[in-house]
Parts: sequence; C-alpha cells; structure tokens
Amino acid sequence: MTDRARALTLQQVDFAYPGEAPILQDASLSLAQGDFHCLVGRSGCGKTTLLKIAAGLLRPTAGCVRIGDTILDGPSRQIGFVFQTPSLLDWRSVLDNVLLPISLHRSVTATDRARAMDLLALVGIDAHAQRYPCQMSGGQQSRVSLARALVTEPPFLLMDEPFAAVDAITREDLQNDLLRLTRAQGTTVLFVTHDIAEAVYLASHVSVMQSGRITRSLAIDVPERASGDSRYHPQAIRQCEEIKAALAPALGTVTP
Amino acid sequence: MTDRARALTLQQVDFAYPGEAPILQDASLSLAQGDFHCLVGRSGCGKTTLLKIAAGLLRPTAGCVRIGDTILDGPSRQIGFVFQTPSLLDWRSVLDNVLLPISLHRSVTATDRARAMDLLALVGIDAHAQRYPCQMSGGQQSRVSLARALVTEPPFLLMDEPFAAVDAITREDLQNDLLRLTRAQGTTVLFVTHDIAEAVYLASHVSVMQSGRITRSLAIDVPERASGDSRYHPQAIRQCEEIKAALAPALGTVTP
Amino acid sequence: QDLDKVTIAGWSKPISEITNILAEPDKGFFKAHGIELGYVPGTGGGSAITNMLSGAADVAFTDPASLYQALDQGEDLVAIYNIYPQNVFNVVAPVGRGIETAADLKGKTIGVYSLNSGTRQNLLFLLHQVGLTEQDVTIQVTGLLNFGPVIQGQVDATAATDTGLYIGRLNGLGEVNVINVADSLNVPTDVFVVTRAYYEANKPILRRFLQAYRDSAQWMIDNPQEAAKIAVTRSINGRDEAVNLGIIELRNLSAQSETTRTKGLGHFDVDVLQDGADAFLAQGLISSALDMRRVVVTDLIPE
Amino acid sequence: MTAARLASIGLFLGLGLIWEIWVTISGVSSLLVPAPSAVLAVLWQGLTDGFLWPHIRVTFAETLLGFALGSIIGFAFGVLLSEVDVLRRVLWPYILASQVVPKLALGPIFIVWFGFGLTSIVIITALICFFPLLENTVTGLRSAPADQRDLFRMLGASRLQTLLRLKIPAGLPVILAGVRVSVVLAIVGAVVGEFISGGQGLGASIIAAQGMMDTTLMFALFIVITVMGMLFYQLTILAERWLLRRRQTGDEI
Amino acid sequence: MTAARLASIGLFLGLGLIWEIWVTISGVSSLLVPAPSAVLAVLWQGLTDGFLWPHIRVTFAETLLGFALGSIIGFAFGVLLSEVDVLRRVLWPYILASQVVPKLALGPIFIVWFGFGLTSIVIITALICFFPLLENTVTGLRSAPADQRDLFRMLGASRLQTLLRLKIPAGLPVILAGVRVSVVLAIVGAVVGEFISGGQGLGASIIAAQGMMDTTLMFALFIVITVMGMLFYQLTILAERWLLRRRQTGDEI
Ligand SMILES: Nc1ncnc2c1ncn2[C@@H]1O[C@H](COP(=O)(O)OP(=O)(O)OP(=O)(O)O)[C@@H](O)[C@H]1O
Ligand SMILES: Nc1ncnc2c1ncn2[C@@H]1O[C@H](COP(=O)(O)OP(=O)(O)OP(=O)(O)O)[C@@H](O)[C@H]1O
Ligand SMILES: Cc1ncc(C[n+]2csc(CCO)c2C)c(N)n1
Ligand SMILES: [Mg+2]
Ligand SMILES: [Mg+2]
Repeated sequence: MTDRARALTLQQVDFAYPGEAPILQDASLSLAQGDFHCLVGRSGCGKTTLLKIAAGLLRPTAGCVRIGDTILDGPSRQIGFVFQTPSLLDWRSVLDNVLLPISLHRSVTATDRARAMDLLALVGIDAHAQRYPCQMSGGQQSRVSLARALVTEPPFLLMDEPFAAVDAITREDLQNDLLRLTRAQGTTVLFVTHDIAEAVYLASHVSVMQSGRITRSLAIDVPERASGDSRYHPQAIRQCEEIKAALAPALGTVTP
Repeated sequence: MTDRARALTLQQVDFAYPGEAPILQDASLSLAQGDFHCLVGRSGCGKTTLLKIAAGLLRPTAGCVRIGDTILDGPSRQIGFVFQTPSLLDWRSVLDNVLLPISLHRSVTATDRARAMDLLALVGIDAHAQRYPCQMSGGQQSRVSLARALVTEPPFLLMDEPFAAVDAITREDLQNDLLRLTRAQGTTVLFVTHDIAEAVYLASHVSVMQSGRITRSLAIDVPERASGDSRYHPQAIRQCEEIKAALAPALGTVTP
Repeated sequence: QDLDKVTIAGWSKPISEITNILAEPDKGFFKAHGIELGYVPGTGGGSAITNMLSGAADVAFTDPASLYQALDQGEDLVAIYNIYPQNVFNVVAPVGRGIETAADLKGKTIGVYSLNSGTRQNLLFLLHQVGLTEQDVTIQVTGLLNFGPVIQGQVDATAATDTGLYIGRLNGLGEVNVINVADSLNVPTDVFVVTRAYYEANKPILRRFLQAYRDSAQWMIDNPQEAAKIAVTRSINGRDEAVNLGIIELRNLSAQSETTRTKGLGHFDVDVLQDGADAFLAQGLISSALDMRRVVVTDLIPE
Repeated sequence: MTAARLASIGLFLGLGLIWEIWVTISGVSSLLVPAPSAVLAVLWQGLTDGFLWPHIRVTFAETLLGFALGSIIGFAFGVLLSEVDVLRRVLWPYILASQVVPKLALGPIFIVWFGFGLTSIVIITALICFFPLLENTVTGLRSAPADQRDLFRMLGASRLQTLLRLKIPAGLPVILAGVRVSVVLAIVGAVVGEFISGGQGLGASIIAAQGMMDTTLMFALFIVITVMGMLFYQLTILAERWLLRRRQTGDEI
Repeated sequence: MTAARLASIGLFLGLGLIWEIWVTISGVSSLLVPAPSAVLAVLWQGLTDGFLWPHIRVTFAETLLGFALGSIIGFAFGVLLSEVDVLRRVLWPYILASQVVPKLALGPIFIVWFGFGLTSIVIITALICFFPLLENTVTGLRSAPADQRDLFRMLGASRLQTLLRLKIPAGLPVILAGVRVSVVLAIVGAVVGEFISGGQGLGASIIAAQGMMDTTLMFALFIVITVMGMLFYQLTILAERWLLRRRQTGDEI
C-alpha cells in the first residue's frame, strides 16, 4: 500500500440527522499516512459523529471522505474503530471477542490466537481471556475493545475516547504501547480524547472542534517524544494551555 | 438527620462471586458526614464492586456496611448512585429520566420539574430536555445520569467515574458545581475516579485501592480549596505525586 | 298465554334439512301448541346427547348409534319419536371398481367423514349384515368432502348419506354404484331422545312438542317448495333454493315409512331398533345387551 | 412501498390466473378445487346481497372479545408467573394442558360450564390465544439489562414499579410479538369455537358449506377470514408502531 | 424447588380429590365428566395392556417431524422476511391466510395433495406451529443494539455473517420463546391432523372415543397428551438453558 493510499481526508463535511439542526458543518481534516491526529472538543460538539462519518458508518449530508483518492461510501475493513462504548458480544469470551474481526473473514489460526493473547497481555487482561464480558470491569471491557481493534493491524485507526475508563498508570502504559504499535505499522490514527495532555503527548496534530466545526488545528512539536518525560516538557505544557484556551470560548451551554 | 446518622462505614468487607477468587478483601472505609471521599485504583481493582457493596446492591461475603449505626442490608433510598454506565431508560425523555427517582415515589410537581431543569442546566443539557437518550452523545448521557442522582438531594452520593466521558472544561465546571452542592447540603460522597488531580481537587480524603484491598488513605489538605486555582497549588501537586506513587507498585498485569 | 320452553339439541348446525324446525319464526308450529322452541347446534349425534345431558337442551335430535352408546354408558334415556324411520346412509363406489353389494367391500378401503360420524356407524351396520367386521376393510377418514378421494382413487368406496350423494351428483360425481344400508338393516336415522326423568316429569309438554313437530314435518312434506324458500334465509347452508328442495324432498322421504303410513308420523319399528342394538353388541361396539322395548316409549306420539 | 404493494397484488392476480387456467384445463372437479372466478363471484354476491355480513359481524365480535380476554389472561399470567417463581413451577402443567387438550373434544364441557353461544366461543378463543402472549411476556420481562435493574433497586422502586416502569417497557417489543401471534390465533379460536358450538359466524358457515360440498363458498369464506385476519394484524402493527415510536429499531442497517 | 414440586403434586392430588367428590355427590353423568379414579384406571389399563403405546408412538413421531419441519419453516421465513423487507410486504397476507384458514376445513384438500397418513399430518402440524417462531424470529433479529450493528458493519461482516454471528445470537432469547410456543402448537397440530386424516394416534383415538361416547377414555387420552406436551416443553427448556447458559438473566433480582 502506498503512502498516498493511506491518507484520510474529510472535505467540507456537513451532517445533520433528518429534520434536526446540523451537527457537523464544513468540517475538514487531512491525515497523511502515519499521522496521529487527535480531536478534542467539548462533550456533544460532534466528535463521535465526525468519527463515524470518517469510518463510513454515517453518510455526510454534504462533502466527502476520501481514503487515498477514493471516496469512501461505506464502512471499510481498512479502518479499525474503537467505539466510545465497548460494544462487546455478551455471548462470546473475551478472547473470542478479540478474534471476531479475524473470524469474520477467515478461520482463526494458532498464530491469530497467540497474537490476540499478546494484545490481551498488552492491555493487561490476558488472565481473563476465557471470561465473558459481563464478568469484566468497565475499564477491562474498554481494553478488550481496544485489543479487538488492533488485532487486524488495520492501516487506519479511529478511536473514540479509548482510554476514558482506565486509570492513570494503565493509561500511560497504553498510550506508549499504542504509539509504539502505530509507529511500527505506520498506522494513520484519528483519536478522540477529552484529556488534553493525552492529545498533546500522542498526537502529531491536534484539532479542536466546537459546535460541529473545526476551529483550530495545531501541529504538535514537543521534542524527544518517545520518552515518557515528554509529557512534562514545557513545550507540551504550553501546547496544552493553548488547546485549552482554544476550547474555552466555546458557545458553551454549561452555566458555572 | 443527625451528623452521626449520615456517616457511612465499611467494616472489613470481603467479597467474591460464587466460585471465584475474592474481589474485595478486608476493605474498610469510614466516611463522616459531609466527607468527600475519593477512591482511586487501577482498572479492575474492585472500585465498582466496593461502591455497589456500599450501596447495598451487592452483599459482602464478610464484614458489613453501616449507615450511621444501622447495618445496611439492601439498597437504601438515602443513597444516590451514579453508575459507571449512564443506565438511562431509552423510552423516556431526558427530563423524564432525571425525574424518575421522584416519580417513583410521588407525583411530580412543577417545582420538581423546575429543579430538574435547573440540574439539566447545571450539567449543560437543558436545551435537550425533551430529547431521548439515543439522541445524546456519550458525555451528554453521563451528565443526564448525574442530574438524575442529584435530583432527590440524597444525603449520600456514590459516584462511579461520573466525569470520565466529559471534556476538561465541562469537567472542571461540574467539579465545582458538585463541590458547591454537596457542601451546601452536607452530602457524604464516595467518588471513584481515575483522574488523580480530580481526586485531590475534590476530596477531603483519598483512598487507594489495589487488587481488592485499600492500601493507602490520605487526608487532603490543600489550602484555599474553593478557588479554581487550588488545582495547581504545589501541595495539590505533591499529593497527586504521592497518590500516583501509591498506585504504581500495584501487582500490575500491564506489560509495558 | 305463557309458552313452555323446549330446546332441541341438534346433531348439526341449523342446516336446510331441518327447515321444519328452523321455520318456527315464520310458521309458528310450536308456538301454536304453547311451546317456545329453542335449538342448540351440535357436532354429531353424540354431542346432541351430551348437550342435552348438560342441561343446555331438553330433547336430543340424535341417531340410534349414539343412543346405544349412551345407554351402554349407563344413561337412562328414552326415545320418544322416530324422526327419520328410513336409514339414509349408503356406500358409494364408482362403477367399475367391482363393488356392487355389501359383500364386495371385503378387503377394500372405504372413506368415512370421521371416526365419530354416522357414515362410520352405519357402514358397520352394513358390514355386520354380511358377516364382515371392521377388520375386514380399511376405514379411512376423509372429511366431509368425501367424494374427492373416491374420484381420485385414494379410496375404493365411500360411506355417505342420501343428501351427500345428491349433492355429489350435482357436482359431477360420475356413474356410481350405491349400496343402501336401508336395504339390509333399516335402522332409523334419527330419533328424539330425552332422559327418563325429563320424560316422566314433562309428559304434557312433550306431547304438545311432538304434536307441533309432527305438524311441522307434515307441513314440510306437503309444502316442499315453501320450505325450500324459507331455508334460504333460515338455514346456514341454504343459499341455493333448488338444492334445498332436493334435500328437503329426501328428508321428507326418510321421514315416512310403512309404519308411519299406517300409524302416523313418528312411530317406531322397535324390532329394527333392537336388531341395530344387537348388531352393535355383536361387534363389540357396546358391552351389554340393550332392551329397546324399555327404551322406546310411544305413549306421547300423537295419534 | 408502493412497489411492494404492487408486487403483492400482482402475485395475487398471477396466482389466481394460474389457478383459474389450471382448473379450466385440468377439468378438476369443483368438489375439490373451485375456480377463482367462481369464488370471487360467490364472495361478491355474498357481500352485496348481505348474506355474509351477519356472519362476519358475529365472528368479528367473538374474535375481539376472545382476544381481549385472552390477552388479559396471557399478559397477567405472564407477569404473575415470571414474578412469582413458585407459581410458574406449580401452574405450568395446567397451562400446557390448556393448550394441548383439543378444544374440539372439550366442547360438551364448555357447554356445561358456560352454556351455549357467545360466552363459550369467547372463552374457547381466549384459551386458544393466550399462550403466545404469556410466553412472550415471561421472556420479555427478563430483557431489562442488569444495570437498569440495579438502578431501580437503588431508587427504592417497589416490585410493582419495577414491573410497570422498567420490565414491561423494556420487554415491550417481545410482548408485542406475542400479541401479533395471539391476535391471529384469536381468529383461529373463534372459528374453532364456532365449529363446536356456533350456529352462526364464518366458522359455522365453513362447516355448513363443507356439508354441502360447496367448496366455492368455502373458499370465499377463507378469503373473508383472511381479510379479517389481515385487518386485525394490521391494527396490532399500527398499535405496535405507536407504542414503540421512541425506540431505536434495527431497521437502519 | 422441591417445595414447588411438592405443591404442584399436592395441587394435582387436591384437585383430583375435589373433582372425585364432586362427581360422586353431584351424580353428574359420566358422559359429561368422568370420575378421576375411573380415568386413572382406564389410563393405567391402556398403558399396561399396551393399547395406548402405538397411538403414543404415532403422535409422538408426527409431533416431532411436524415440529422439525415447522420450526425450520418458521425460522427460515422469519429470517427471510426480516432481511428482505419486500418479501415481508408481499408474503404476509399468505402467511396470515395459512394461519387463519381452518386446517380442519382444509383437510380434504391436504388429502388430495399429500395423500393420507403421515405426510398430510406432518404438513398440517408444521403449518400450525411455524407462525409463533416466525414472528419471534422477526422480532428477535431486531434486538441487536445499534452499536453492535455498527461494529459488524465496521468489521466488513457480510449480511449473512451479521445474521449468524450477531442478530441470531442477540435475538436468541426471543427466538426461543417462539420455539416454546411452537413446540406446544406442534402437539395441537398433530392432534388436529389426526382428526382430519388419521386412523391412528392420540387425536384419532380421541375422536373414536368421542364416537363411542367414552368420555373416560377421552380424559385418559387428555392426560397422555398433556404429559407428552410437558415432555416436549421441558426439552425445549433444557435446550434453552444450555443455549443461553452464558447470558445474564433477570433472575437475580
Ligand atoms: N460478575 C462478575 N463475575 C466475576 N468477576 C467479576 C464480575 N464482575 C467483575 N468481576 C471482576 O472483579 C474485579 C473488580 O471489578 P470492578 O468492576 O469492581 O473493577 P473496577 O475497579 O471498577 O474497575 P474499572 O476501573 O475498570 O471500572 C475485576 O477484575 C473483574 O474482572
Ligand atoms: N441520533 C441522534 N439524533 C439527533 N441528534 C443526535 C443524535 N446523536 C447525537 N446527536 C447530537 O449530536 C451532537 C453530537 O454528538 P456526538 O456524539 O458526535 O458528540 P461527541 O462530541 O462525541 O460528544 P461526547 O464527547 O459527549 O461523546 C450532540 O449534541 C448530540 O445531542
Ligand atoms: C340425517 C342425518 N345425517 C347425519 C347424521 C349424523 N350422524 C348419524 S349417526 C352419527 C354417529 C354419531 O355417533 C352421526 C354423527 C344424523 N344424525 N342425521
Ligand atoms: Mg462521543
Ligand atoms: Mg468500575
């Protein structure tokens, strides 16, 4: 697959549910191959909607989504999606849930199984592989859904607040693992988070959404990225402040 | 209600699902009236389980829970609970969902309705009061469930990561609102969060859980609490570090 | 004047062949004798008796076979009027199947309406007269549209009634041989049956009832055209007046016999009824000998 | 929508035509299979000369009353048996007996208990149609997710409230599937009831027509019954749509 | 559990006793209501002298085959109609017709088409029992939550895979409620089928007993049929428990 083919572009996307006010307006995003693009924005501003459009799950009312040069007109298997809710199948074990994306397209081999177990180990729940989702804690469930998205090594990853339900330490580990994996595979990532520090730590670009529009886009340039310390780099803290400021003047409905 | 009656105590609570390894072991907590007690711990360590036991939803295999001097032997209406998932009723409007705790016990008055609308305004979704849960974003749903727990002004509040799905700014607003309300009403709060800064900002006490045990308990003593700036007070940052350190040596299964 | 209520438990729904009963609102035969007539539909002669026993009706319009069975089960019943002294049942086989007499039925497959229908009971009478039993033939349930399987060759012959044959012929049943049960053992088709207790307690009413019934039967014999017309509105199956007439004429024939011509409508030949009971006993269809002389009471039949 | 309706009507006409042609060329006896043209003619006549209407009215009333009674019984027992486990264990053999024992053979007993006419038929109808609703109610009431049940426990909801405000609304789609089956069985029940003890109505007329070997009329009656079934079914669909108007359905996919 | 079973047996004995006493003192005709003691005696005799067994075998086989056929039809059509919306719109009148048209009246036509004996009865049974499963399948397949459907779309699951791996498992509890109703209706179907065309079996025996006005034997046959119904029902419950063993149920609350 060429680099060009692994680019993801949203061109002036509008979206509205039939008979309702528009949710997205003129939203454009452009991710080059290997970009780790974070999307931040206040709750309800349209991040999940944007992600679903980028995935082909929703059809924009105007504008279009391109994968490489082709216009996306439905969900594509090239895209891995981590939903905001874990969306696990109750009647399948954790391991089988992780293997689902594979088992839908070919029979599962021992290698797949080993790989799934590795991913479960990565997210810290390999001990629970034979359990069922209803026996897992909230954070454990969301980690299973993360492993499921990673198991096919898709060239694109769309992630909707994947770490919202896990603790600070696990979160840092997962961030590092995710960075390592996506860099190794050259994955193009669009990542929604409410944690600005997380965005700045992970992203090559951060976009700020407000009421359905993308109002700000920053390239992140914190040095010595790979080390955990880069989180506390002054440049990182400065960029956090900048994003926070960009978020603040939202047409907020929150009355303090 | 006397102050004493509004204390919440867990005495050496053990819990295990039948035929499984213990999930809680010898967990003790003591909340005086008006305490804002935060519980932090890694994902899967047993926080939700502890909260459900404190609420009377699960019965401890050993030990007991007391409200004031009486042993809790089932869910009590004195306790408001914010679940880790929003748990809204699909077939009721947002407003009706918020009014549910009232409508179960008496007919809803105009005052109740006004109060529910105020709470919805507080959490920033009064404009959506007549919508249905499936039309709301993830963060909006969790805010509805927050409003629902507050509407009866219960003397006890158990909250399971209530702000996990909302953005940083909304979150700060909600933290301040929650502090204001619980202080005004003298509410006793047990609050689970993964955000250590949040714990330190909100809590009078923070307990650290590890693999089903409470391994550390700190009183928080950051000065000039009411101001938003206290978040960045050096003492606050110090206590954050302390908690983080206490969390770190967990019997982690996360392989970095 | 107060009317006495008498309800008939019929063996069928209100069909055109009992137009003399259904015509009551138009003709008032029963009202004229101080009787308010009721009718409850049934699903066979057995149900007529059980409906009567259940108290839903006073008089059962039923067949001798059902009467035998009920007597055998220990019910104390009396037969008070011979509605159709002529047996109307038959066995029908297309010409060319080699079935011309009852004896030819041996080894054949014969259709009946259902296992509790008159076609089956009367087929058994017929077989008994030529020394055959149920085991010598194959009895096949075919439902009311019994000529279909005969035409299609799924059964060799089918047991039917005179009216069934009549309608079959109207619908293009080809050339057939007909073996009439009446020719070997002319067991009556239907009789009025009441419990002995009711009989003892209500003789005057029953007498008037039978008087009225006989009037209605006589009217239908005398005025088949008028009856056929009334059947169009009063019966549930009488949309076609011409067909009604054919059916009514067949019923009028079956209501009359040698005995009724000499003694009057409704009179019995007790011996035939006794022969029928004996045939049932011989075939093991009932378990004890019945004395029909005790069961048939004639004192209420109008002269 | 219109395409589907068109296809439906087209199929109906097409089948009718094939059937008509087959009847004509095969020369099959009208004792077995009537010609569709003759059936429609009889149907038209029956509707215009008013002969069919009283029967339609009777069967309609029986179906409606029987369904009303049956659905109340089915729903109430469904609720009762799923709330009171002991009751389920004790009563299920009797409920099964009520279903498998043939109503046709029970006729006389119904008459002893309920007399002749409407009451008996309504009760037979109810007896035939209550079971699907019962089973679906039992299953539907189980479908509320665990977290919502926990919520209601926390809110101190009484058992009745949990039932009315949570379990029934959550189970409504399943319960309504039971209603759809029950309403269809109610028509079957009314017809069977008329076989047993009716002197009037579409079921009684079918038996009468069969006795006259009038297959043409019988098929005309089948059409009437089917249209009545479609009417009742369509009404439940409309009611369902209204009751579930706020739910997400799987239809988008 | 044991308490409930005890109560169940106690209720049975109690009802039997009351009935026996009532029959004795009221002197009601045994043609209408037989004494339970007599019924049990006939039942016992029928079982020991072997008279009942061939009939039980026949009806059992018909029920089993009819249910197998009917549940395949019901499930397959349920899937088809809920996947292909046009089919639903086009076919539902015919499906309704198949339900409301009385099988008893259709009997002769079945015989013309399928001949006497097993085939006809199995088809009648299937026709009577497929509908609840169809309706519940249609409803069950709608019950997968929107997020899981989105997941399957994202994973590029084919329609068939979404059906097999998501919709059917998610709808299983509802589908199985349909199976419970269908299995009971299968017995009804076999009995009704025997009314129409059977020479053997429990249904045929009931009609024969009715013809002999042997109400006692009829009730003994009712008991046999009910026990057979309980057996089939219990088997589906066991199958259900096994199939749903991994699901959370509402039973804790
Ligand atoms: N029904 C169950 N059966 C068996 N084990 C369970 C069950 N529910 C939860 N557990 C296990 O109990 C442990 C504690 O779960 P709990 O939900 O209390 O964790 P938590 O601290 O709330 O985690 P999180 O932060 O991820 O929500 C987990 O390891 C989980 O796998
Ligand atoms: N089905 C729907 N019908 C109508 N409006 C909807 C629907 N789904 C979402 N919305 C609205 O669209 C807006 C954007 O929703 P979206 O889920 O994209 O927000 P989000 O940015 O992901 O928020 P969060 O951070 O809370 O998850 C919200 O205001 C929401 O109320
Ligand atoms: C005219 C006339 N035709 C048919 C029957 C019906 N029938 C005659 S004998 C019998 C068997 C009952 O067990 C039945 C149902 C009738 N009574 N009168
Ligand atoms: Mg979202
Ligand atoms: Mg938790």
